[in-house]
Amino acid sequence: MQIYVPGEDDSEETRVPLLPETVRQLSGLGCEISVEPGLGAALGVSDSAYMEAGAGATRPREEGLKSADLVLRLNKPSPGEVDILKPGCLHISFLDPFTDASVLRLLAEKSVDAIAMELMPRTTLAQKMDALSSQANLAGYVAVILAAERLPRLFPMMMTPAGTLQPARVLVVGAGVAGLQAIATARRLGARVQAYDTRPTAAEQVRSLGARFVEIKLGETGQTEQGYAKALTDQQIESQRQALQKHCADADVVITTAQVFGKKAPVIVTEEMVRGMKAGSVVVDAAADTGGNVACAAIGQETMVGSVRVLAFRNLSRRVPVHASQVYSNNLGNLVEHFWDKERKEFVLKREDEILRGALATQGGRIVNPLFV
Amino acid sequence: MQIYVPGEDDSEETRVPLLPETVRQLSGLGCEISVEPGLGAALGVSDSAYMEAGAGATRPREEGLKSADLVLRLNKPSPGEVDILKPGCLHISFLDPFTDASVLRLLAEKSVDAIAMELMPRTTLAQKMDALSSQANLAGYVAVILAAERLPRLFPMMMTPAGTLQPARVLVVGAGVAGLQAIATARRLGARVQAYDTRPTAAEQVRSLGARFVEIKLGETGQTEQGYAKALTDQQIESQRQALQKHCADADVVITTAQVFGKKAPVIVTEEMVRGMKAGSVVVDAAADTGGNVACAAIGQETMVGSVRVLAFRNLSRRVPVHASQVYSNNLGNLVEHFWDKERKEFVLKREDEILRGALATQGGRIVNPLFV
Amino acid sequence: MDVSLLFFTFMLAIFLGLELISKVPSKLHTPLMSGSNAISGITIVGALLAAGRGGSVFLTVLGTVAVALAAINVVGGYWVTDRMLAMFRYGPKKDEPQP
Amino acid sequence: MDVSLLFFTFMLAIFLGLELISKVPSKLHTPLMSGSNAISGITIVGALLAAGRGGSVFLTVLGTVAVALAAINVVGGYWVTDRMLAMFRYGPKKDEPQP
Amino acid sequence: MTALLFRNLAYLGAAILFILGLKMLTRPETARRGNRLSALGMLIAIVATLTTRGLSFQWILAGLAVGGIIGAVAAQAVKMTGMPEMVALFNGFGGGASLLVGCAEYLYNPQSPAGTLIAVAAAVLIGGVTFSGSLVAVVKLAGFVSGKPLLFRGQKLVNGLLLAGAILCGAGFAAEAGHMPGLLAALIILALILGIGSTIPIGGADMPVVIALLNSYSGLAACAAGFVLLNTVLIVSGSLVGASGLILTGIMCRAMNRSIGHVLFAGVGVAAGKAADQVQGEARPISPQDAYLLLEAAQHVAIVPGYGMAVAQAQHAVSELGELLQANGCQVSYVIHPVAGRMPGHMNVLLAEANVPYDLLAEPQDVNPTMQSVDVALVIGANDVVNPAAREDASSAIYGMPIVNVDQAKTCIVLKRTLSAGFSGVDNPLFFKPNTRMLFGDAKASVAALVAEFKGT
Amino acid sequence: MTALLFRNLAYLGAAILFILGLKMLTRPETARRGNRLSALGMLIAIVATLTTRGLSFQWILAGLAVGGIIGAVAAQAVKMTGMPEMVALFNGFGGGASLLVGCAEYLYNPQSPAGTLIAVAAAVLIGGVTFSGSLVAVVKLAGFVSGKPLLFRGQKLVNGLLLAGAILCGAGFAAEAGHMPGLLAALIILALILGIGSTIPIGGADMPVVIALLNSYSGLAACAAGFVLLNTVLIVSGSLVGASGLILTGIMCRAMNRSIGHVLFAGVGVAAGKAADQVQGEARPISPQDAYLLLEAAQHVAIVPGYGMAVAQAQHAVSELGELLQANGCQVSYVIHPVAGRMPGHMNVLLAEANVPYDLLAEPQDVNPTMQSVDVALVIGANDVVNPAAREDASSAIYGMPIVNVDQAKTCIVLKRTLSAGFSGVDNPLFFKPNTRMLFGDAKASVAALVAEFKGT
Ligand SMILES: NC(=O)c1ccc[n+]([C@@H]2O[C@H](COP(=O)([O-])OP(=O)(O)OC[C@H]3O[C@@H](n4cnc5c(N)ncnc54)[C@H](OP(=O)(O)O)[C@@H]3O)[C@@H](O)[C@H]2O)c1
Ligand SMILES: NC(=O)c1ccc[n+]([C@@H]2O[C@H](COP(=O)([O-])OP(=O)(O)OC[C@H]3O[C@@H](n4cnc5c(N)ncnc54)[C@H](OP(=O)(O)O)[C@@H]3O)[C@@H](O)[C@H]2O)c1
Ligand SMILES: NC(=O)c1ccc[n+]([C@@H]2O[C@H](COP(=O)([O-])OP(=O)(O)OC[C@H]3O[C@@H](n4cnc5c(N)ncnc54)[C@H](O)[C@@H]3O)[C@@H](O)[C@H]2O)c1
Ligand SMILES: NC(=O)c1ccc[n+]([C@@H]2O[C@H](COP(=O)([O-])OP(=O)(O)OC[C@H]3O[C@@H](n4cnc5c(N)ncnc54)[C@H](O)[C@@H]3O)[C@@H](O)[C@H]2O)c1
Repeated sequence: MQIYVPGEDDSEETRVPLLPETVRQLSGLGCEISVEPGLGAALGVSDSAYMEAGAGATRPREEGLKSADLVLRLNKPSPGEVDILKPGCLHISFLDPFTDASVLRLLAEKSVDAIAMELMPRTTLAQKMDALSSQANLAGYVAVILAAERLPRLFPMMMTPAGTLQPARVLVVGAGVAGLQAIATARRLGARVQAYDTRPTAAEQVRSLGARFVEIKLGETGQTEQGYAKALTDQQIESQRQALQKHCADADVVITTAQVFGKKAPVIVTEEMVRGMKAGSVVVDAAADTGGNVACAAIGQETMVGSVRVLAFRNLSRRVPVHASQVYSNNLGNLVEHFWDKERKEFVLKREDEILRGALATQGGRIVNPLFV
Repeated sequence: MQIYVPGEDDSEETRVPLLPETVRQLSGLGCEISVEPGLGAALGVSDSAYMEAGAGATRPREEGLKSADLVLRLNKPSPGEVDILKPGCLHISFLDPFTDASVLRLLAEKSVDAIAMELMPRTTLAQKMDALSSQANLAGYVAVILAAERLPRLFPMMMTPAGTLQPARVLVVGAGVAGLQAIATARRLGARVQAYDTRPTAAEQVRSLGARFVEIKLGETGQTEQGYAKALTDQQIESQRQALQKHCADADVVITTAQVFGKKAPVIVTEEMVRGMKAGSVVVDAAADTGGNVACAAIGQETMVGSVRVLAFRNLSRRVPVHASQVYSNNLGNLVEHFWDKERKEFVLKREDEILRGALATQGGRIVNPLFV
Repeated sequence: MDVSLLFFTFMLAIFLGLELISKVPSKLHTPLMSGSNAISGITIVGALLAAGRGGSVFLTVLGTVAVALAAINVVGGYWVTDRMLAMFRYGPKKDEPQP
Repeated sequence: MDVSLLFFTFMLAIFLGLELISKVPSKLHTPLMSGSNAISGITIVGALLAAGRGGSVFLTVLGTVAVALAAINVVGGYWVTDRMLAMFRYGPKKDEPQP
Repeated sequence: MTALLFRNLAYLGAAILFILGLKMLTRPETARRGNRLSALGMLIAIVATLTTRGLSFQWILAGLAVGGIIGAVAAQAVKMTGMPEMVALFNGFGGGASLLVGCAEYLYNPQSPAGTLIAVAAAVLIGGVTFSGSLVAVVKLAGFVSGKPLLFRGQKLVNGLLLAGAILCGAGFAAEAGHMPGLLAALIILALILGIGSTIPIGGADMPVVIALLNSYSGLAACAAGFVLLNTVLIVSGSLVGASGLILTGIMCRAMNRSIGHVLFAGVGVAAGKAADQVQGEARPISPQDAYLLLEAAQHVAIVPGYGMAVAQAQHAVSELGELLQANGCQVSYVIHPVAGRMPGHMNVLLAEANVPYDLLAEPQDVNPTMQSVDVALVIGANDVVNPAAREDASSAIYGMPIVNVDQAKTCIVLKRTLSAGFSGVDNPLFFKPNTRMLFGDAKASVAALVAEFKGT
Repeated sequence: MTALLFRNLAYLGAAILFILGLKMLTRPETARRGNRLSALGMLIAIVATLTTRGLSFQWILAGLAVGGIIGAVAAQAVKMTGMPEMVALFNGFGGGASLLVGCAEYLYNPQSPAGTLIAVAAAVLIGGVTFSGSLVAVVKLAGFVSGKPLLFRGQKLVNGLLLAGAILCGAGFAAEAGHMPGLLAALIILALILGIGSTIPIGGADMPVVIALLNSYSGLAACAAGFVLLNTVLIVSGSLVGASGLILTGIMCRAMNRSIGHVLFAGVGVAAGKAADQVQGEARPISPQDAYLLLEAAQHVAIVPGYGMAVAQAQHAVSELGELLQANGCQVSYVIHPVAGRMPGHMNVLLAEANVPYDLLAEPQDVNPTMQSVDVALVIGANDVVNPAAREDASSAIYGMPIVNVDQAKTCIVLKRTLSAGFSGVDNPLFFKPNTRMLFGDAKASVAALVAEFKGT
């Protein structure tokens, strides 16, 4: 089976989809791998490192895509790239289908079987290939570090000869994977951390990291079978905002990570709430990729709203590209290995498989994922 | 006694010398305090806050300086400002006498009694007024946060479904006040921390924070009575560099804080050592204020040396101005209170006092500090 | 034989007494003292014999006084201990262990 | 009187035995077993009387065998225990507490 | 024969109940049941005794009735605050009863063997001391006379002579085969005086310890009476109480930070302060066991960490100790002196790492005003920041620095390895204050030992 | 008279030395001295006995010499690996001696009262069981016969009948006032058979426990001999050994994760595995005390934390337990499963906070291959990540996920509150495996209890 790994065109993309270590893992399975020249350049990984690890050759993008049976990449392909793919080949990457489902149609038309990394189910078994989780985890850490660097005060408490420095108060909204890591990181730095989430099980998880959980009575909330949050009603969103208002005003740092699977992120922090914060406070909107939780945030940018600094960078994990690449590369490697048939030396798409049922977007010329049919 | 607090001209200065809280403390002692209008603007502290706290009036700089019996400020005065001071008044601020001792001469000529904050002795009793320590402490924290924000990987170790992320390795050179705080902060974030210092007592202090101490045999090193390090011989510096070379190469982050009281900071990290580090590593030279420990650092700037990022910002504590102002303000307040005669309601300059013997630069028209006579 | 046996018994009881008590929470100091004080009222056994055995009136009176004193010690001691202990709130009742 | 006193002694010794040992590090399990086994060789006292008291030759032989068996138990038991214990490295010698 | 057998079995049962009862009295959950078991044992013993052939009951019943009623009424009526006196009083009566039993036995059968006579003398001596000593304790505790120790020169000598005299009388009495009852009378008088003489010099504050000790004595008196009557249950129960009472006395002594020698041979109740001021220059070490007893009984503990805690990396152990103290119902605060450690916020980093909640942290100025109400100040590897020279000694290099006034707490326990000075090089008079105890050793090991004591309960 | 008194005092001294010796044997620092003290006590008792008037020495000395030399030579010659057999052998001889003493006393004085005869019967019965049982143990341990349990149907019944028969013989013997020596002979035979019958079904692995129990028996046999001779030192020492031996047996049992009932009444040495496979569906709880004993004896412990540790915030306690285990000479590793907890690196944050060094952390693939050599796998609030269904049950929702194979460790202790499933909702067969024990309760409380056990030593 010919595997090809193309690079990325986006100059802001610092991550590398596949690292030599995973090449070694996969060629151990019997894959023939070729990569685009300069694939690892952003991280200082040379082409020869890939060769040493077992890659067969470097190939320019066009040539590689045309001949590959299996394409592993990071972000979704351009329409032109889809066009040159070999029909019947398998394509694994983020596809961003909720923002723009057209790529699915193109892939289906081309009879390409495509796995969308963002559709990976949230089961225990699938966790090793769950790239959304592994990136969100890093994003949670990055969000706190960004805030710490910009806050005009310290995170930890210090009782010094020149007076007691009060610890920073951090409010984390949304305690999923990213939110929990943000809580953990802020706690490590010594901040007083509060967190809030709509899912009932989140409270225990927040406390398991030693932080306070903010209780807000909203009535029925709940979570899907996958563990994702359900979207709130407008009225619930409203009462949630009201309740969070005073917690925001107390906070030096607000980090929002609230997302709803397949939907635009809910707007939880209003401009009024931001303006009600102390001068110099920092708000990090870590849900910027799906539209952001902060009303006045400029997606992708750092802005001042009054005297409050609001960060809404996309793809926070790009700021720690070494580890972000490592985990994505491992996710891909684990995915291929999981479905690899050692006898036939090929990737087997079992339709009845629970994981594939979730993650497979197109197969045999049709869009098969029930969310997009 | 008339106290006057002028602001700063330097646009990079984010700190405020005196906060309303200290005004309250001092006016409780019976001082009459006036401040320059807009003194607290950088931190969003209004003039009226000073008035409420007990300041008598706001006065423009010239008027204020002319009439004050006691001037409290942050950085050294310009020659023009010295010129208009009232002869016989007391002036307390950083004076930076080691870089440029001419200001002492001017002050002496003007018969101004001046206390230089950087000359404050390192005794237990003086610690509450020791601004060098209180700023260095913040600088140590900031150095780590700056590095964390720029490092393309995480600080903590994480064993995740997508592989184990190795913790960052941090090397701290110079384990004084700033170095110790850097160690503590990096440890909090979960890094593997090593530290090195020439003073023999530093080893225990490093270990008391749970970090590893790097032992380098240099022969006689030692420290002054004040607890400051002695300068090394050229040969010692050379063997130190050699020994540190491999520790640097292993490190993801190097933070240098080595200073020698009254001298230019020693150059410990050579360009060769920097270039020997891994791509993406970060070096923070926290001794930039006294010349820097890193040979290839551009003082005041962030530069790339090969693929290594080198930061050599001055006055790191300015990046956390809220707390930096709080501690400096408290240092000033404690200093005035310590020498305040409650009966006579004035600041009494006892020459035989141990603290003043160290900190007093000029008195009665002469430079009195033995280091500058 | 008899007496040496008594000494054996004495020795064993002393050792047992020394082993029996090792760590006592401070709130139990007084009750324990009071409770064991009540036990030392066992001298009532001797007093009963002295009072009931006959002999001169003086002896009987002596014995009777001894009985009365010892009875005060025994009855009062147990009672007062019980009152003290009644005041404590216990922890979880359920895992009240058997001795 | 005699016999009831013996029962008293018995009871006290049993209680004392139960209290005496509470927590034993696992490496001492075997030595402790062996050492207390040697103590149970105290039956040699009875054996000595049986062997030395006279009576029929059979009785004396019986007694002598009993002495021999018990002596093996006693001598061997203490000796072997001592050998086991000699192998241990102790911690800090200095604070070797008195019993 | 069967009656005797039955009686002896009953005594055996009673003794077993006493043993179980005492054991159970040491645990809060079982204490009440234990006390009742032991009372049941007593009932069995009394009933068994009454089956003795040839007893006439009228006097016995009279005595039982009078004593029982008085005991019950007194026990029911006494206020909780009056408990200690009441216990002391009961105890005195027990001792008195043993004394009388000894006398009665001798008078009933003056031709007893020497062994019995020795036992009689012992019962009388110990019983007498218990009786009069307990009464003195009652009077002191009830406030009929001042609780202050009554001291006079040569007191110890006088007590020594009294004791020697009493022993001589007893020995003579036994040696003369009981032919000189006068010696017995003299013994009684000497015993009573000795009981008074050895109790009056002890201050009111130490009375609980004294009562515990007298309780142990009354056990021994009962045991002696047992040897007089050759009665096993008396011997067993008496010596049980005697031995366990001694242990209890030791435990209580240490929980009150007294040494038993001091309690008995000096007017320690108030003299501790005075005596100790003179021994300035001599630090008093304390064992972890004793320190535990102090902490266990404390209502309010202030923990003052310093650089030594950091060196020892004891923060986790300290945090655990704090939690255990809180679980024990004690109020705990961590007093962080601003210059503690070797960098600003040094203690904060460590305590945060050990998950000590921010709310428990206090600054010296918050705690100093109420330091007198702190039962134990636990100084963990701090030195300069608790050096009272900064307050008291104008010539000191650190004079004028605000410190944590741990010397004003009721007791101060200092954990460090030696008596050497801290960073500033200034010697610390705290270590020699009368209310200071030094817990020498590495701070982590010492705190771990305290934790172990707490958990071993 | 004075000789008697002297002898009795000597016996008293010997008993005291035995008590002190036993006490000291329980602490490593004092054990050797304790053993020697107790040997001194034995010497005193023997010498005192030899002062009995009218003893003729030639036979005694012959017996002493033969026995002493054999004992000494055997003790000196035995290899360390052969110690357990040797102890069992010595123990058997002690039991045999008691049996002989009982017989001899009866034969010497056949007209003894019933009580004495009962004692004779007891000495013979217990001594005989000890003797033959110990010999079986020796033979099994030395490998002369297979260490495997010899099992046959109705074994328990046979042993029960043997015991009943022996008791009947003994009772008859005493009831007939010793007129039927044949009953005594029968008793001896039955006792010997019973000793064999009750030991052969026990597997070699359980032999140490059996020896400890037989040791307790031989104490009781000596005690019975004491009642025969009305000799106090025998009674006291014998019952001391009997009682403390029982406690020791219990301790050893629990340290080997056996119940005493199982040891005695089933061929547990091997049958544990078999028996338990059948009881699938029944989890076996364990107390912190017993869990402590397992950990205390372990050479290698793997700690597997999960989300429950985080919920309980037990990380500091866990870290402390790890340190205590290491201090006890045990190798400790923390096995972090990548999906443990609720976020990537969840366990890392907590363990870093608790200062667990990074070097001690291991990934499952590092530890799994050598899991068989792990004595105890301590699963702290983990569930899905140790679920063997992922390996064994192809129909499970987590089939195929690599797990930490704690079920392959020698013993696995799981700390959680209930038997309920983890995040994935998949039931966990681990809880029902024969080598798994459930330590129910909040993880923090459970670990704290283990720590307390360790520190309470
Ligand atoms: N906070 C800051 O920024 C800073 C910076 C530099 C200097 N300082 C100075 O440092 C001092 C701080 O006061 P402090 O009370 O915290 O410390 P300290 O006065 O230096 O005393 C620390 C004590 O801890 C004991 N110790 C050391 N290791 C120990 C161990 N393993 N176990 C138990 N005890 C141990 C030492 O006594 P033994 O040797 O007898 O055990 C020592 O006396 C002040 O003088 C302050 O001015 C502070
Ligand atoms: N790592 C991640 O990023 C991540 C994210 C989301 C989900 N997950 C999933 O979470 C699971 C993690 O596995 P796991 O083994 O760590 O946890 P788990 O399977 O969820 O089991 C945790 C166990 O801890 C016990 N527990 C809870 N509170 C406790 C307390 N206070 N004291 C003692 N025990 C307590 C619970 O049993 P009792 O109720 O009986 O006490 C529960 O069975 C996996 O299924 C994984 O897929 C992981
Ligand atoms: N089984 C596994 O192995 C596995 C792996 C990863 C995640 N998960 C689970 O998946 C779930 C989702 O995790 P995620 O981080 O990917 O979620 P996400 O990124 O979709 O959302 C982040 C968080 O925002 C919260 N949120 C949504 N709307 C909100 C609102 N209005 N206000 C406040 N908070 C709001 C959600 O509850 C969620 O916790 C979690 O339960 C997580 O534990 C499971
Ligand atoms: N008494 C007090 O209360 C008090 C207060 C503050 C500081 N101090 C003490 O003062 C001393 C100096 O502290 P500081 O932070 O102000 O020092 P600093 O800023 O002058 O120097 C920083 C560190 O660099 C180290 N250094 C110098 N040359 C070096 C070299 N060639 N290689 C490696 N390291 C080198 C020094 O030893 C020092 O630790 C410390 O001992 C500190 O504990 C005491």
